[in-house]
Amino acid sequence: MNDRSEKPRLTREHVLDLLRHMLRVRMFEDRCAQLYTQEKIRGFLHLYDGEEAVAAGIIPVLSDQDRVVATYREHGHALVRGVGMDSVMAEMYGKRDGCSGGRGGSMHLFDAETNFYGGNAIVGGGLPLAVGLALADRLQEEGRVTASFFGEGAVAEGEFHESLNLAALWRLPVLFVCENNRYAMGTALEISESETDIHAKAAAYNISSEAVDGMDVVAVETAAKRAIHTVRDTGKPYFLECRTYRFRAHSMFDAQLYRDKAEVEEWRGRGPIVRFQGWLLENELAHPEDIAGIESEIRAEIDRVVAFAEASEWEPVETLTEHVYAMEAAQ
Amino acid sequence: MNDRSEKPRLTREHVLDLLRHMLRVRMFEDRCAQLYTQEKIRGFLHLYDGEEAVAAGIIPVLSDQDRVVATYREHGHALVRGVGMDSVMAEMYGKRDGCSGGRGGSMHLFDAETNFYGGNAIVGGGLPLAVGLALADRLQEEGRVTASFFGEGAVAEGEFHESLNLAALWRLPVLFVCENNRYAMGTALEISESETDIHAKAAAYNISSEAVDGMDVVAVETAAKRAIHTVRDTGKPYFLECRTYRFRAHSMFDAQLYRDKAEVEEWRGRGPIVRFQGWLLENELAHPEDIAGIESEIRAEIDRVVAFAEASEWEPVETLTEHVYAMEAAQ
Amino acid sequence: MNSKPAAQSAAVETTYREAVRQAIRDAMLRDDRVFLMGEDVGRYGGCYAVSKGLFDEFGPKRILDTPLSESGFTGAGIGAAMAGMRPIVELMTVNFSLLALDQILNNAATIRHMSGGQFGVPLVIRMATGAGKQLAAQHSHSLEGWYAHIPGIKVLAPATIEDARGMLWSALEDPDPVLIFENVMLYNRTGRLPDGADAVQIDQAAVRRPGENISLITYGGSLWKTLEAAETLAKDGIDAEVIDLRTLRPLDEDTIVASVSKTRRAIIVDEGWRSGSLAAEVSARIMERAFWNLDMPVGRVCSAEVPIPYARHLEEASIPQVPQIVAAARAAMGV
Amino acid sequence: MNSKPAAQSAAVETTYREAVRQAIRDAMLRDDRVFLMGEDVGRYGGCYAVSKGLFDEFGPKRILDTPLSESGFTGAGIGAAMAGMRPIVELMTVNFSLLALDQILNNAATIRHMSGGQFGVPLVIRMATGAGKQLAAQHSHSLEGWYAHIPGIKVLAPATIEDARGMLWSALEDPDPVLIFENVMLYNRTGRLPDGADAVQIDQAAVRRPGENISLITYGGSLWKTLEAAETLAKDGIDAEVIDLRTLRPLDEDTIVASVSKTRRAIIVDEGWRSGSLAAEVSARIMERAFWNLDMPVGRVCSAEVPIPYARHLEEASIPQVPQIVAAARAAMGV
Ligand SMILES: Cc1ncc(C[n+]2csc(CCOP(=O)(O)OP(=O)(O)O)c2C)c(N)n1
Ligand SMILES: Cc1ncc(C[n+]2csc(CCOP(=O)(O)OP(=O)(O)O)c2C)c(N)n1
Ligand SMILES: [Mg+2]
Ligand SMILES: [Mg+2]
Repeated sequence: MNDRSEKPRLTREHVLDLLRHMLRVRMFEDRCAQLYTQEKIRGFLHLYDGEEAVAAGIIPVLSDQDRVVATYREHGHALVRGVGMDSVMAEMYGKRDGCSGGRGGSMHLFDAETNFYGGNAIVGGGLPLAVGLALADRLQEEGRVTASFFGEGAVAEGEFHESLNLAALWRLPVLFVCENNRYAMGTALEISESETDIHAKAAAYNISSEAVDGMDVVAVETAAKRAIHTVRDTGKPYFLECRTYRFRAHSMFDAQLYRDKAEVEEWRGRGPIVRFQGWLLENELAHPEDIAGIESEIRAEIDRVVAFAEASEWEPVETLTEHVYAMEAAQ
Repeated sequence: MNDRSEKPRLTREHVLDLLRHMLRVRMFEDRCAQLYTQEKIRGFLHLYDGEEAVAAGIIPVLSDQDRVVATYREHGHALVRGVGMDSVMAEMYGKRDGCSGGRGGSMHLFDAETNFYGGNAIVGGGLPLAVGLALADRLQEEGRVTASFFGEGAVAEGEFHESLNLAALWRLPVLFVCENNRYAMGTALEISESETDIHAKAAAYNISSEAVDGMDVVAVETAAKRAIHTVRDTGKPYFLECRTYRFRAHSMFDAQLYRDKAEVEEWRGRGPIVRFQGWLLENELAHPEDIAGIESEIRAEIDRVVAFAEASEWEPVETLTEHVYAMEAAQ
Repeated sequence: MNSKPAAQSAAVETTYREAVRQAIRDAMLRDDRVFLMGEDVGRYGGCYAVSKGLFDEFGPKRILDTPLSESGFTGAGIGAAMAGMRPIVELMTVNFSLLALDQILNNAATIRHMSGGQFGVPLVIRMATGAGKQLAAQHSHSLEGWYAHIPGIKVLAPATIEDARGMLWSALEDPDPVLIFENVMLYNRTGRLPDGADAVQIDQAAVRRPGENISLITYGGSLWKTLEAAETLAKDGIDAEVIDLRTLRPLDEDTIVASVSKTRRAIIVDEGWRSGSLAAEVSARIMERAFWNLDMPVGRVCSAEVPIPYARHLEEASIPQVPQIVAAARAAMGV
Repeated sequence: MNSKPAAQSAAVETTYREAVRQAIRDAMLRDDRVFLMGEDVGRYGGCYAVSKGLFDEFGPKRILDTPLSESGFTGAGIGAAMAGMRPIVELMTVNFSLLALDQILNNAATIRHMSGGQFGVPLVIRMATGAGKQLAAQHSHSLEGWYAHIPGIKVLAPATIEDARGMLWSALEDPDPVLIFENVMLYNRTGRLPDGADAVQIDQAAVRRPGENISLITYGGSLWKTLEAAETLAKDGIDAEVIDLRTLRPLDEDTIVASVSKTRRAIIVDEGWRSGSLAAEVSARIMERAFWNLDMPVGRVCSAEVPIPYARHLEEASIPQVPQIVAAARAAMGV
């Protein structure tokens, strides 16, 4: 079912799919930000604003059997992967119909059906898991690929190092995707890495790697195809660095003292949606009405899922200690 | 006081010093192995047999003010650094005159006077300490160098990765010395690293590096001079990989199922002492009497320190909880 | 120690967060061996905004933004302390501190002993702890009780603004590693701090509310809930004594035993999970030293044994709250 | 549970080490989802020689020698368990397990809850614990009590050869992470194992010696010292009941309470450091459930609060020994 060709298939249908993925994430999160100020959503909320091309370019290239491990900044990944927007929104509300039953929240979206392994909020903590998922696949001789997403800040963690070595040493089918948005909270890349060319570090583990413009969804998709095919064909890991930028604050508590407004504006100009949309219009791959149509579909979907989340019930407080141990073993 | 020239100073005096260092370590440890079978020394005992050229080639190039951080395989480092052989032996006995008061044992030799910061038995655990010592030196604008010794097995630990990045990022005067003896306990390098060219990994941190024949004390010394001068001049870290081999078991509990006797014998033939000694004799830089003289001096020293350790007292059991907190704060 | 409310005259209204900041600032000014290091402590201003402004004042040499390398920079703090500095290492939360626990236990707590007393580690590690902000199961735990198990370190839990202001300097003067746990729900707490507030002792618990009928023993974020519970109990004619442990290691057993011996009843309130909690240790100590004075078994109000969930109502139900404390105290009074 | 000595007839003399090996081997034969991973478990044969021979029998796909990456391979074990395997992760000692604690607490113990029950982690982690081999302050601690604090995992401490043989399979059948602590001093212990010995229950404590006068509650390496102490006490006419906790989380409170309610006195013997020990939890539970049945305060015999020193006499003095147990029991009997 996978398209094994690495050339961009720029049919009208396909480009509109890419655009739809990105817009869906963007518009969903814009609404989340509003809901946050209304205190419907609480805790930490990390938006993907500016980085949508990464998830949209990579995740659809995976097959259904493949696995995804993400971070606390994972709404985009979940939506593109096919986790229902209703259950994601209900999760943000902390409701029982949420994809993690309201126990996870924004940082811990999980979905067994789509092989979405979370939502990990320990920086670097998802990488060993990804290695383990791929190890199981190798041992069980399953042809699956595990895609592990993480920020460039995670590169400094020991778990990054251990995981890359294990994956390469044991020839495990892991696609490591570094979402290099240049900041880890308020810490710029130069302040966290002595060698700022992240993808080059893969050489220390004998892992093939490449860096791609993470603001260009077509470029990301092309690289993702190459990467995923390589992983599937060789069974070995691959490292893909996507150079991107986060337009908004790290989370909703961030005064952004660490960067200039001008820098943000400059990057916004190169935004993955604005740029792709402009290019589509220019090349007449899409018409303004197409885009307006997609947007209004998404708006309707978002209204629906907000209503769904509002209507969903709270998990009864009596269930507090459920899911600590498996039911079967519960006393 | 440091000799800043990088050319080997192969005066007779100097080469005999190098030989003396190596022989002193070798003969001391041979005696320790005997004492272990006599149950005078207990716990784990990790011998440096085969690797003496590394400590002997590097440590004398450091100045008195410089700092040394070592592992559980650190008798050689302690002796070459100038920790009294008597207090090292007493420590192995667990006596109060031991360099750690009998509380540390073979794996935890410490000596404030010679800036010898242990004896760390968590693989990789000494590297962050070394970074911190060097950080203090940078902040206090002291021109000291911290030499951090560790095995190639430690390279797989997250702490290795974090430490190298921190040292390079903050431009800290650390000399990282990887004693690559090809095995971590029974795990051969190929089984623990996806990229087995260890020194090349330093590039991932923007650290200058080099690999040297760790069985050749003159080569090690030459490289050490270059490395230490670089660290002192630039204030930046340097990575030196010494390729060496451990002739004996990992510790006294190791049946060595993981390697061939022939492999060990082959390496023994290239042993740092036998080779250097042969070369000295051949080139008439030393005469058999010189060597015999050194050996008998060392033998006498060892006999003395064994007697010292035997005579030393046990720390009274009432002092058990001393040195948990500083005296001043003790209740 | 009996702590009276600060004299109202020469006092300024401030927050707990501000008190911690002033404590850091003051320490930096007093002793140039002191520096602060941690993730986002500088340019960002601290993940809980504790160090805001300090980077501008002291610059990058004394306010060190670190990469995400908890083990590495905590170990670096240990090394720097051994070489004469007085580092303050900030770990964002106690959940992340697990990544540094090897360094804390196997090095910081151990090196003095292993070296026969030759090397000490005068290091301070601060971190946030506790639930209440809906941060879910990887950001909300209270593991200070674990740290209180480790010989070689001291563990502090400032609950008041005075202690937030005053404990840091005492910790920095200590020749051994001191860990300071700041409950996340306290940062916004306001109160009056006496002008010229300075270091406070870190050896003794404090009686925050004297009482005759029952001892409520707690620390950190639970102190305020416990004081509130005591007021509720007072309306029922139950006069509770509230003890703030302040220092979790070493425990001030004498203050605990004196209180319980007087009131003959005790409840311990602790945001840690119940099994293996610090509350268990306090209960065991009372068992050992005040058993004959007890009229009722000592009770515990702790967190439910569940990774803290996100949803507000579940999170609230998972940690100690005023009604539970009141109910436990009433039960112990037999009412 | 009352455990009688194994029938002597169809029994083989074996060691604790061999029993663990047979348990692993048997599990590998029964279920091909089971594999063993850890440092030097393969070619070296295991740092305590537990897995000797298994590499030759099962090959490198099922006996995985890992690099020195405790966090990485423990996390990999978690991931593999989530994807359908049944990994046995070996960590050489509990001191090194701190490097993997983030993965154990923040992932293994938490994922089921955070995911609303969608994903489970059927993982077994084995590690050595305890002092007695003069391995000093970075290899000798007993931190199983810490692990017993974590909701979401189970913690076992096999003290007998039967349990060493039988607990592993039960642990592997459990849908949640199970940690097994093997005291280093037990590996060479010999005893008779009934032929065809198989899985044992992991829910209940065992009365290893029934008695009337005092309950001695312990687990792991201390069991044998405690049984020895009980024999000494018997000579004085003190009939001690010895309880082996076996499972440290969840605690089998009922067995403890039943015993203490009968004997009215208890001493807990635990090789962990005293403050914050598992012994404290047991004492607190007795306080809560059996206070009115106690004739004497519950006592504890734990390790001294000191990083374990190298010298033999100091090491011996730092952990529980028979004379201390005897003395504590005598004191509790008022003799
Ligand atoms: C181990 C750990 N340390 C610190 C944090 C706090 N924290 C959460 S996100 C973050 C920044 C991570 O940056 P990066 O990896 O670049 O990802 P990004 O947020 O930019 O997507 C930090 C420091 C954490 N969650 N886990
Ligand atoms: C964190 C940790 N894991 C495991 C061990 C057990 N161990 C002690 S030495 C050793 C091998 C280390 O190999 P290497 O770093 O190459 O040093 P070498 O012994 O060869 O000098 C191991 C696995 C340990 N001490 N610390
Ligand atoms: Mg980033
Ligand atoms: Mg080695």
